[in-house]
Formats: sequence, C-alpha cells, structure tokens
Amino acid sequence: MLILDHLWIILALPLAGAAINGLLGKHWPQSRINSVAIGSVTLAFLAVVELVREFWQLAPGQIPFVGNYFTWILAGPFRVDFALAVDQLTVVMLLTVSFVGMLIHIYSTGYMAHEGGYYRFFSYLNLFMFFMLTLVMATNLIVMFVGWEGVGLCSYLLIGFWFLKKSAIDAGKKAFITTRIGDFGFTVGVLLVFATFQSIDFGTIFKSLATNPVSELTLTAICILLFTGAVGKSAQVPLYVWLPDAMEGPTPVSALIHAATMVTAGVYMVARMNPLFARAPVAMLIVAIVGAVTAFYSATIGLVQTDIKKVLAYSTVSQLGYMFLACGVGSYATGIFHLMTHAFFKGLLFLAAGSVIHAMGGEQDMMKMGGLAKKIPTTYWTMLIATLAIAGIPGFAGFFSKDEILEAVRSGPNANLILWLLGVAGAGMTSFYMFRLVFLTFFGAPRYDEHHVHVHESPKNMTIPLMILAFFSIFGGWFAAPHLVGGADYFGHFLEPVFSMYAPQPTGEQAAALAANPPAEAVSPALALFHVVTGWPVIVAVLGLLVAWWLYIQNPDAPKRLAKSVHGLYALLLNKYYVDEIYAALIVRPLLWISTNVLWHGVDQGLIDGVVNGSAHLARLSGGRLRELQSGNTRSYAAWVLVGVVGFTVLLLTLFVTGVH
Amino acid sequence: MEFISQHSVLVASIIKIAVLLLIVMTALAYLSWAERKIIAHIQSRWGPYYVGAHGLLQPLADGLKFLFKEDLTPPTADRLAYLLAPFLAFSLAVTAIALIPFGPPSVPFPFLPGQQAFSVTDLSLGLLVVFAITSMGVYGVVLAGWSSNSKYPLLGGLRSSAQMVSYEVSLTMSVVGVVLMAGTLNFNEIISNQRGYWFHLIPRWHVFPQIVGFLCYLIAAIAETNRIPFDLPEGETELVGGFHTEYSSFKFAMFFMAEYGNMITVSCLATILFFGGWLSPFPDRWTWQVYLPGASLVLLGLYCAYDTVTTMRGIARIQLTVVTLLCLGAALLCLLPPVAAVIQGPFWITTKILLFLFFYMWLRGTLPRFRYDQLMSFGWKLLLPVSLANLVVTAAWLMWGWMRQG
Amino acid sequence: MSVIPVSYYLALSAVLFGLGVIAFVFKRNVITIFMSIELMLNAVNLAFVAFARAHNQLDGLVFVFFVIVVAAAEAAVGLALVIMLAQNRQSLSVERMNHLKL
Amino acid sequence: MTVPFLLFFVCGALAVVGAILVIAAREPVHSALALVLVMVALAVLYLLLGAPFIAAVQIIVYAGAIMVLFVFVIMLLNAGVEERTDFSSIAKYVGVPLGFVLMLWAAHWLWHSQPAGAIGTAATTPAASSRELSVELFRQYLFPFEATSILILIAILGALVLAKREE
Repeated sequence: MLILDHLWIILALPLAGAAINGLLGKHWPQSRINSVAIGSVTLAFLAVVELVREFWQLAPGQIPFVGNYFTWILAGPFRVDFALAVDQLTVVMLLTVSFVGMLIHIYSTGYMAHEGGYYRFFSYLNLFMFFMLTLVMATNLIVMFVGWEGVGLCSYLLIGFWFLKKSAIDAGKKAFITTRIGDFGFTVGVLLVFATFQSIDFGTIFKSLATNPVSELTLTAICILLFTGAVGKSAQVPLYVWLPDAMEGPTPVSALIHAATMVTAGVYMVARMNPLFARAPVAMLIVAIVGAVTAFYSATIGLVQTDIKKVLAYSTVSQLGYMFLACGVGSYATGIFHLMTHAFFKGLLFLAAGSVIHAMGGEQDMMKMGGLAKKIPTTYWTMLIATLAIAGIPGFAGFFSKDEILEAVRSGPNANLILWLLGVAGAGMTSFYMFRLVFLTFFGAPRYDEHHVHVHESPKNMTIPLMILAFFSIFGGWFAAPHLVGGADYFGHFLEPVFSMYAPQPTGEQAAALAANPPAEAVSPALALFHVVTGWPVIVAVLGLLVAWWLYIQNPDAPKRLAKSVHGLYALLLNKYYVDEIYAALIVRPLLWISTNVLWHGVDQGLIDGVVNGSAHLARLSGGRLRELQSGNTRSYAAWVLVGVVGFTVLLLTLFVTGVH
Repeated sequence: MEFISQHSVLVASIIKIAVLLLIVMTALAYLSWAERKIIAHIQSRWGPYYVGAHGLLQPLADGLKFLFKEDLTPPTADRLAYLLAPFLAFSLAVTAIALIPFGPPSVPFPFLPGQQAFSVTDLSLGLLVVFAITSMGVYGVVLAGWSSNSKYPLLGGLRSSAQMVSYEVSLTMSVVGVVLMAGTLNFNEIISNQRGYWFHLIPRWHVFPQIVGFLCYLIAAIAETNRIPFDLPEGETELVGGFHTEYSSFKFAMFFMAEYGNMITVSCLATILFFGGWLSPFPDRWTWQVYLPGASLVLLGLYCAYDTVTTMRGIARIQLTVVTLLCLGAALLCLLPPVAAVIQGPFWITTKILLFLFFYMWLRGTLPRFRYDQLMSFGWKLLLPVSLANLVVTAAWLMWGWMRQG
Repeated sequence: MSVIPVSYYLALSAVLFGLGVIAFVFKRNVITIFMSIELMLNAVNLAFVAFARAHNQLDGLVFVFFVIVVAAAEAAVGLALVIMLAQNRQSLSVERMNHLKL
Repeated sequence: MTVPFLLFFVCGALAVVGAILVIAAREPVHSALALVLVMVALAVLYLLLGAPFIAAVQIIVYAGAIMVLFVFVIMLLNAGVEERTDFSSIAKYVGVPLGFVLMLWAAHWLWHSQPAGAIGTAATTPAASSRELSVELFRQYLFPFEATSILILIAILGALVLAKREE
C-alpha cells in the first residue's frame, strides 16, 4: 500500500516539478528542464499505475478509499478537510490524465524546442497536471473547486503563453472570463449544496441524500447551477466561445488542456455528482439537451472552418457535447468511456495537427496545405487513424464509445428521439469535416509555395507519442467490443459501483420503462455485430466520409460553387453564427459603457474620490483648528491628561460608587 | 520593675544598643590608631608613639582635637545637605552593625527571659536589611560631594557614587551563592548552617565551596568602603581629599569613623557569611579551646609586662602597667568556666573580624591605586560576570544535589 | 493589638498620588518631573501592599515587585534620554523644549 | 494610641511632607532627597503592613539605586535652581487646581470607603515570608517575571546606546 497510504505523492510530484522549473529553471539548459518536467510527470504516471495495482487489491467495502491529510478550513459546521479519494471513476481519470499528460510533455519538448520561455512553459504544464490531478482526486467540492480554478488559471496562463501577441492575451482573458461566468454558477451551487446538506463532502452528501430525501426543486437548482460551471469549463452552448480562441496557445496546450483533460472536467464533475443529477430529472434533461445541441451546433460550424486547429476545436466542443448527452441520458459510464477514448484520439489529432503546423513552419490554414501525405508519412498515418476513430468508423476507439452513447440515447432508460437525431446528424457532420480536414491537408496538389516552405517530418520525441496515441486510438475501445455484441460490459461494470452506489430506487414508471424495453435480449453475436455495424451512426459516418471524398478529392472546385449557391448559410457558418458579435453587442458593450460612464466617471471619480478628498480636506481643516491645542508645552499636555483622568474618575465613581461603599 | 518585664524587648534593646555603641566607638577610635601603627611598621616607622605608651592615647587626643577645631562651612555650600551628609554616613555605618550577631542566640540576656545577649536584633531578613542600610550609605558621600559646591568634592562625589553603585551589584551577587546554600537570610541560621567538620577537622565554612564568591565579595567590599586600592573618591593625588575636601573638624571625623564603621560591617559580613561567624574553627572534641580567650589575654598581658619592664620609662611605664593589669584581670575573668563558656562566640567572631581589619590595613600598606577607567571596567567586565557565573554554578550544583536526593 | 483600617493606607496613597500629579504638572525640570512619576508609582505601590495585606494575598506584593523593576528600567532609559537632552540643548526646562510646535 | 498607629501617623506625615517638599523645593537635589524621605517612610509603612521583603527591596532598589541614579545625573548635569517660567497657562490655572481636586476628593472618598472583602490590617496575620513570596513569584508569576527580566535587559541596552558617544 505504498501509494494508497500516500496519495499526496501523486500531487506532490508535478507540483515539485512546477516549483523547481518555475523558480530555478530560468537559466537552465533545456535538457535539465526536460528531465525535471518529464521526470516528475512520468513518476506521477508510474505512481498512478502502482496505485491502480494496489487499488485492485482493495475490498469493495474500502472503496472509495479516502486519505485525509489535514483540516483546511473549520468554521462552525463548515469543515473542509484536505482529503483525497480514490474510486473507480478516479482511477480511470487518473490513468487518462497522467498518461496523456506524460505523452504530451514528451511531445512538447520537441514542439517547444525553439520557443522562448521554455522553463515557464513546462512549469505551467506541470502546475496544470497538479491542479488537474487535485480536481480528479478531490473528495469534497471545495478541494475540487481548487483544482477547478487552478486548471482554469493554468489554461489562462498557457493560452496567453505568447504574451506579446495581443490576440493570445485577449484569448486568454476571454477564456478566463467566460469560464468565470460558469464558475460563478458553480460557486453558488456549492454554497447551495452546503446550505442543503450541511456538508460539502461527497460521501456525506450522497449518504444523506440516500437516507433523507431533499425536495426535487432544490436538487434541480443545485444541479443546474453546478452544470453551469460545467458548461463554462467544458465549453458547451452558450459558453463555448472561448475554446476556439484558446487555440491561440501552443498546440500541445490545446491538445492537453483544451482537448484531452481540462475541458472534460465538467463531464467528470457531472459524473461525480451523479446521485444528485439522478434525482433531478429536469436537470438531467437540460444536460442532455445542452449536450446534444452543442454536439450538433458546433459540428455545423466545424464544417466550413479553414484553420486546422479551429476545426479540431469545434470538433472538441461537439465531442464534449456527446459526453454530456451521455450523462444527460443517465449512462455516465458511457460518457466517461467516450471521455477516455476522446482523450486519446483528440489528443492525437491535436498533436498531429501540431506536427503538421510544425512541418509547415507555423502555417495553420488548410487552404495553404495539401499533398503532405508523402512528405510526413508518420503524421499522416497517425492523423488518419485518429480521424477514423473520431468519425466512428467501426473498429476504432471512437466507434465504440460514440456508438454506445447514441445507443443509450436511442434505447436507454430515458431515451429521446430528437436528441438521438441531433446526435446522429452531428456524428455524420463530424465524420465529414474530419475527412475534409484530412483530404485538404494531405491529399491533392500542394497549395503552398514549395520553395519557401520545405516540409519535414517532426523529430522522434514528437512522432513517438503520436504512434503511442495512435495505438490507443485504435485499441483503446476494444474492451467494450463484447458489450456491443451483447456480451459483458467490462468498462461499465468496472465503473458501476460509482454510479449505482447511491442511485435512487427506480420509481414506478421508470421500472415500467425498464420492463418495456428489457436489456438487449441475447441475440447471436454475429447478428448483433451486424446490427451494430449497420446501425445509423456507422451509416452516417460512412456517408460523411463519402461526401467529403466526393467534394474534396473528386472535384475540388465543388465546394466553392456550393458555398456560392448557399452563400448566406455559408457566411453564417463561417462566422460562427456571429455569436461573438452578438455577445459583444448584447453584453460586452453595455458592460463597457456602464463601467465607463457609471462606475468610473460616476461612482469612482464622483463618489469615492469625492469622499476621500472630502475627508482629507475635513481632516486638514479640523487639524488646523486642533493645532491650537498643541502648544508643544509638555506641562500643558500633562494638564490635559489630568483633565481626562479627573473626568474618567468622576465618571467611574458616579457609576460604581454604590458598588464600593 | 514589672514595666521592665513587660517591655523586655525595649529595655534589652536599649541596653544592648548602648553597650554596642560604646564598644563600636572605642573600636573606631582605636582602629585609626591600629591602622597608623600597622602602616608605620609596614613602612618600618614607629607611628604614633608619644601620646601614651605606644601612642595608646593618640585616639583620645585626636578626638579632642576634632572637637575643638573650628568647624567651618563654605559660604557657597548648601547648608542642609552639607550638614546632613556626615550624619547620614556615620549613622548608617554604625546602624548596620546593630544587626550583627556577636554570639549564639542560645545565650540568654541576663535577668530578661526570652532575650538574646549578643545581637541587638535578630531579623529574618538580616542580610537584606544590612544591604539596605549600606546601600543608603552612598548618599553621605554624594551629598557631601555635591553640597560642598566646589570642584574636587563634586568630582569625588560623582566618582564614589558611581563606584559604590557599580560595586554594590557584584557585592550582592557574590553573596547570593551563600544565601542559596544556607537557604535563609537570617544571620544566625546562616552561621549554624556552617556547623560541622569535614574529616572531623576542617570546619564546614562557606569559604571552601564558595571560594570564588568569597574573593568577589572581598574585592567588592573593599571597593564599597572606598579603601585602597579603590579609594579614588578621596584619591589625594588627583582630588585632594575627594568628597570630604571641604569638611573639617568633627564632620570630617564622622566621615572618618563612617569609613571604619563600613569596614567593620563588611568584615562582620565576611566573617558571618564565609567564616562561620561565632563558630570555633576547632572541633568540639578539643575541649581546651574553651580557655583560648583567657590564654590569649594572658599572653597579651605578659607581653605588656615584658615591654613595661624592658623599654618603658616614666609615665609611659605606669600607663602600660595599668594596661597589663587590665589584661591579666580580664584574662582571670575569662578563665572562669561559666564566663569562658559564654565568651566563646564573641571571642571567635571578634578574632576573625580583627583579622579582616588587619588584612585591610595590610592592603593599604602594600597596594597602589587603580586608575578610574580600570576600576570601572574591572568592576563591570570582570567582577560582575565572575560573581554571576559563581551564582549560576552554585544554583546548578544545588539543583543537582536536590535532584539526586529526588 | 489594634487594627489600622485599610482605608487609611488607601487615603494616604491617594494623597501621595495626588501630590505626584501636582508635581508632574507643576514642575519644569525634566528630572523633577521624572521624580514625580516615581512618586506616583510609590503611591500606587502603597495601595498595592495595603490591599495585599487586607486580602491576605501575595499578589499585591508581587505586583509591587514588578512595579519596582519597571521603575528601575524606566529610570535607566529616561535618565539616559535626559542626559542626551541636556547635552543637545543647554536647558533642562520642559518649557524650553517646545520644538514640537510648528 | 498604640505603637502601630503612632508609627503609621508619623511615617504617613513624613511621607506627605516629603511629597510636598518634592514640589516645593527649587533645588532638584532637595526634591530628590525629599523623595528619598518619602520612600524610606513608605518602607517603614510596608514593614508595618507585614511586608518586610518589599520594604527591603524598596530601600535597596528605589532609595539605594534609582534615586542615587537621579542624584548622580543631577550632579552630572549640575542642574541648578529651576527657572520659574510660566509658558503654560493651562497647567497653571487648570492642571494644578485639578490636581488638588483629584487628590482631596480621592483621599476623602477612600478614607470613607471600606473595600469589599478587606479585613483591616490586623497585625495578628503573619508577615508574608520571603519564601512564600518567592514561591508565588516563581510559580504563578514565572512568565511575567521572565518578561520583566527581558525588559530590564532591553532597558540596559537602550541606556547604553543612548549614553554612548558615537565617535
């Protein structure tokens, strides 16, 4: 029980790395910084592996395994322990985060090799790992919130990493502020939780929830508030706007934070709070709707983007939408499953995209690429694999998870046809724009000036992570295969305790619903497989592939004509439905106006300064008067003191004289 | 008669005070004689010789001279303080002696039950009170220096006040060790704490364990009494007569006597604190020591007789004969067993005190004077740290002993 | 043995304190003003001892002890200050030390 | 009129006279001497109150050290008769009369007061032995005691720093 008894080690390692690099690394050679950064993260990953090994040996009664370190805040009934907990969900998250994180660290050493502020970058990355792990292992809302805000901070720092670029800084601010809006809801939610349960500790909350039920209204409020935070953090409609801009940051950052880990924090939180959501069907529905809408909506935007990273960003948003959709329909395990696979292939996509950009010498516009497949084969193949995975082509990781999600939406306990349609449509578009990306980038004739840009394959420390991730993008989902063909659901079964321990007893109509469509009756595996492979998701995916192929390989000038023919729609999509402009018009400008004219000129200059200056003036005035008293003659002072003494004596005697006599 | 029995305290005290005062005054007078003699012999001179045999009547003559000389006061002097100073100095010096026990408290006062014979008062805080009185002694010097309203006395007063205040600290500190060992501030208890013998021979006096403290005490005491080598307040070469330059006749005599009184006081303290006060240095089993007082007087008488016969001429011979007879008579008295038993304590303590006084004069005959900065740095930088260290060590040692007993 | 009421001692200490206060206000010499402070302290000490005696508790005496120590410290520092003052401006009268006034 | 009463009134009178002299004397040294008189009288009163240790400390520290220091400083600066300037009319017309008011009133009030729980100052109660006092001092009041020792140390250093002439 080395790690289980010392969970803090997992946190301490990246933190130490961050501290060392951040404080000392300024003038260090890159090799040393690398060893510190990668070393710390790798050790953390190994610790996690060891942790998993030990976790297997735990008796079911010992889960979740809580390590309590110190009481952080203690105010009346409000008690916050700095405690870490491990259960199945945590294990999955830990593995994903630390593994992908490690790979991306390694990748970064190659990608950032020629950038300034090298030590700063890795210090931030390690810090991010620290906060992310904290978030994942937290056992109460406050500690979770620490991680929550911490990753936000790191994201801000890293988006604005090139702080000389105005756009980068703006993007950073945008991300921070937008997520803050969500976090506000989250904070209120936490407070409401405490007000309701007199505790912010997960275990305590859930237990009390199971024993004495709370009014559904309250629960719905709590869930919606918490979900607001998730919406902000995980870039769902309507707060998704920051994520595309976040692509201003270095690509590894986009891969790690804005694809693989941080943005999934919202999903994780919702899954973690599943007992609450399970008892608030309205909130569940909202989650599902938001998820589905986001999935569809951002997919549409993704169709026409030309910036390679923007496309990926919108696909990320849409994939997150799928996860929420899964959570919304109550199959959290599937959501987490998709989270994991998504971490693999989306991380891979970004890294590959980064590799492409690297090869193109910083060019991000797909319209200026093309025909790279021969020049950078490794990148090409890995990217292709990732694309197949995300598109949901059978046999790849994404296929299993996404298919399960849609299956849950179609035939789960609270199925919903509309949401299913949205999801399927989104899936189709996903596959379309992903293949569009691949075709534009790697096929056709090069559209760049070959004399200036000389494309070159990335170094080993970039390509190897690509390959590893590619491997997982293929086989990362395979252990869900049996379930598809009606066999055992290993992943779901593994996670089940987390989602069933405090689950509410099924009410009448739910039981009826369960009875109505019983678990998939055991058909022959071959038949089941056939069903699945010919299911709608696959069909639309293939459809998307074909359309993309037809448009961008067969007759490359078709897209322009198409764009002309439906010009309005095209422009709408290209400008992302003008959402940024709408926000600017509706929120930002009024806010600016108010703060300028009312708060600044009115309150600040008029009121506050007035008060301050006025009081100062008053002080000077009265001081001038009082100065007469200050004769500078000690005896006078003594006399005044004496006056005071006599006054007080009189007072006291007149007050207490009766008591003494 | 019953008035006496009622106010036995009062009566006894008055009688004792009277006797003590008588003795002390005589002692003071003859100390000056002794000092002059001893210094003279150290410097191989005769010293006072003509007023009475061996100048034995010299003190009387001096006293008369002091009484009848003109008592002049500087016109610019501050009357009150000028008058107050010598009285303060003298009375305080003498008062301190009233607390010294000159014999064991067991000896009763004749005809008055429940009263001690040999100590005027037996306070539980005796040592502290003595220090209190001596600490007031500074005022005599300071006032004298200031009130004379002239340069040398002022400087002398400044010096002596600084000196006395500084050395008073180490004086007190050096004594605390003994107080710790005895666990009391009462003189008689301190003395009885020194009863007994090591190896049945060496008396359990505090000198042996507290040797460092004793040395510190000795030095500090000399400084405290403004004696050579610390007599800067009246360092003739620099300050003429120091603080009492302007004083003449009887006021001067009072300062003079005050100095001797202080000497006696500190000697008494040294004897009591470090040398077992009125305890005999010999084991009790040596019963013959009972006759030592008489024997010594006999020896003195015999010397006087010899001297009378051999060297004295004329009136001196008669005087010395009287002295001889007195000595022998006293010797006879002391040889009577009851008297001998009673006289033990006083005899021993007096002997020890006299030895100390002799030591003082001896020093004066031999040592040169310190420079003022030397004096100060010595007092603060050496004496005080050493005495403090001694205190700490003693305390630690005692603690260790207690802990070992558990 | 007759009993002296505590109130006598208290009254005496009050009188002494008052005189100390008057001295403080009345005197001009820095050193004398210091002395008047000492006088007040002494008066308070008397009250302390009287109370200690009246209630048969030692705490009062302990406080006197502390007061004396504090007085000693105060005298040490204060007099050093006075010396500096006298060296810097050739007067000990507080009425000549009105340089605080603008 | 028994002995304690006599002593009390004599010493009390001496103390008051001394205090008045402190004010009246124009020579600082005389003030100092008057203060010493007050202190000695108070010491006797302490004895009367059965606090011999405090009395001794009062004499040794107050009269024997602190006041000597005062006199010493007076001599050092040889401070003459103080000048009777009257720049502060407040002190003259408000301070002094108020002082009198305070004194007389408080004295009168206390004279008639009988503090709660006080049992007179019977000489029958035994004098506080230095042993008890020290036990109290080193057990209950150990920390304040140490604190005062630190205070003294600081005071010494401060005095040194102040009095030291910088070369």
